[in-house]
Amino acid sequence: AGICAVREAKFVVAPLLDLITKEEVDIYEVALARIVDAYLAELERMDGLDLEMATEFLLIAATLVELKARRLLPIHGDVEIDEELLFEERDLLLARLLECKTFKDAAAAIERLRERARLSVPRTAGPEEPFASMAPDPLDRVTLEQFVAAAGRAFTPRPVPEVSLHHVTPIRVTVREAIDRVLDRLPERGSLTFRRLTAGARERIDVVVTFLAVLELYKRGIVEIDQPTVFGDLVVSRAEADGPLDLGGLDEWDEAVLDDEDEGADEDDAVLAGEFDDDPRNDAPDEFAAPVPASTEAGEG
Amino acid sequence: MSEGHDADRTVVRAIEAVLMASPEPVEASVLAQLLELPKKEVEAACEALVSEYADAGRGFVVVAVAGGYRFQTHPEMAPYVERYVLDGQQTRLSPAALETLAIVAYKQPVSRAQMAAIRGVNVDRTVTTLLERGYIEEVGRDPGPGNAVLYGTTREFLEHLGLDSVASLPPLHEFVPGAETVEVLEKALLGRSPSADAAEVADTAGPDEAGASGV
Amino acid sequence: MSEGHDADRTVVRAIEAVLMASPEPVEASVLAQLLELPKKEVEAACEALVSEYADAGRGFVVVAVAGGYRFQTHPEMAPYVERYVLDGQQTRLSPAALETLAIVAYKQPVSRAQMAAIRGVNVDRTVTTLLERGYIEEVGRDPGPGNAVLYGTTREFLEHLGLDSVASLPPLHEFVPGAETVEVLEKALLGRSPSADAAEVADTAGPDEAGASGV
Repeated sequence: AGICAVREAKFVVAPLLDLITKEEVDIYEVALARIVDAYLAELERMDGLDLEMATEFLLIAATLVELKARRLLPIHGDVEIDEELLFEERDLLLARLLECKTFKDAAAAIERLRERARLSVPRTAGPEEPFASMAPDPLDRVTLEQFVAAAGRAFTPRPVPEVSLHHVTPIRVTVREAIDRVLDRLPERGSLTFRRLTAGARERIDVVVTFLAVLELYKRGIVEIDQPTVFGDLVVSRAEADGPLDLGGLDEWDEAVLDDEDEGADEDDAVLAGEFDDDPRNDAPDEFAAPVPASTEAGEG
Repeated sequence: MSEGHDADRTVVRAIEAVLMASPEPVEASVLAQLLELPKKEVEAACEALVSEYADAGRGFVVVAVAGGYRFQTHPEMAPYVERYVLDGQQTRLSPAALETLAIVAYKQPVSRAQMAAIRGVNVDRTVTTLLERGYIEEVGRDPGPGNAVLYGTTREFLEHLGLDSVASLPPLHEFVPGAETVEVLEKALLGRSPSADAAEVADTAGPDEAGASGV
Repeated sequence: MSEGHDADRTVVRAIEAVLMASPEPVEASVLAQLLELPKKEVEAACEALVSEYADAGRGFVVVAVAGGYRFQTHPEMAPYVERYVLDGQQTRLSPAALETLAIVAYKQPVSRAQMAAIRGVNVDRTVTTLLERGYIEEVGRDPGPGNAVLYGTTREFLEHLGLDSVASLPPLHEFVPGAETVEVLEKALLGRSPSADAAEVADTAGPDEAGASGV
């Protein structure tokens, strides 16, 4: 099981990371067959087919095929927008890889803490006599009501863990909410750096989505983006003619919503609710759960 | 010796005695109640004990763990203690379980679906393992539809890691991949940049993100 | 400092560490074996520790007891230790232990696998705790394959809760969705029972269910 576990961990985050970092693969140029070959080779090295690993295999393979296919599809309409979307798509995948890597490294840190803690053994002997027999029985502190309540908890049905279907579009931070937030923070006159806009972002994905929001607003002519110096801060300001805000097309843009009301979608509400509570626009009926565009065409709407 | 000094000594000795008699870490508030002293005062006395034993060159130390204080063996004595305590060798956690544990530790309260979203795979098996080990527990229900079970880390988790609280975990932003990794990944994923503008934007996105996630 | 002094310090520190880690008094011969030193030498070091702590004015002492050595609270600190122990804070039953105990109380006789199926996690550790406390005991063997040990509650358990018999436990139906739901749930859970003997659970679940609803 140990060997299996090591491989498994490598398999979860590393496949794409390794492929990219070790072989410097540009997934848009490498033959898809080569990627699949690499995975098949990995699968063959495993002693038996493990469901978790097989799932992971499918996930990564599907993501790669999706990206590759996108690249190969004929481009209709506005080329610029299409490329922007491609960029967004890649950025989301990048964000996901980085998040994986972050927790992989955090896990290593936790293991180091465990190793260090293992060097010490806590005192657990407890009180010696006569104190030991003075201790009241813990059950004496429990009332019959509390005991029956515990029984109630014990026999309450636990939800059977469902099979997760979120593999393909796992990131659920809504661009619309980010747009609202950007507009809230942006002064009527004057400008704000992107850095300031994302100050307080708790996670990388928040920054990515804020960036997408700024791009979307730019595309709609609502904001201007300027970068005074190379590699300098992006400066965001309101466009001169600030017309009525129309986010209609966004509904389509965010079409890749997982329509089941699952716990993943709830996450958004839970995580973001505090931030947007005072924002009436947050009550918009059409909440979307996934920012990943369903197709390249969707973004043009 | 002044009376004040004697009183101080008694406080220290009483704390030591209670820590010695307790099978688990003792909270400062419990000690404060026992000694009928302000919690702040007791905490200061405990912290003084922690530093006193850290430098005393004895076989044991006092540490702040899981919200309380306890005696434990000095890490330098590990070779001797290991030989004596046979069940000291804890079975290792699989890398998959460790990663899931890290997600729970940093993102609690968190649902299985949220963990799965980050790890990209089903986490049911690892969650079961972590529950069995007592590292995580149910901490509530998501108020939204589905009422997903939310998980958090346990007191035992803190004790196993020798941490006082979850807040003493190294901050997550320390693990956000460095610019180099981001660059390598970006390069590979972006391929040829969609347009010159976008490329420039991409260049600045990296540092911006790093700065923001440090907040 | 001479090398000899350092070696002496290490011996003292190692002894302290082992005494600190041990739940019971440690015999000098065991310490001697651990340290690979003559028993006489180790005994002398232990006796030195006994007198050192007797005069150190700390909250604890080292004593020779039951053929071994151990740390224990300083007699002068007895009032504090007594208050702490009487308070009983340190001997609280965990929610997990209480829930498992409730399962045994309402579904006895019941196997570990059945408890695990209901709680959704492995219960071995909790069962051990409950056995040690004398709240539950073995009451028989499952006649089916595997011959799993079946557990029931003890007289002591009833006394602590102030009950005459198990029959006086308040009926559960008021608090749970009903036996059928529980049965359906259990069946659903059996497939992913953390314990290996799921088959045994399947075999006994039926009759047990009937037994429980008769309570």
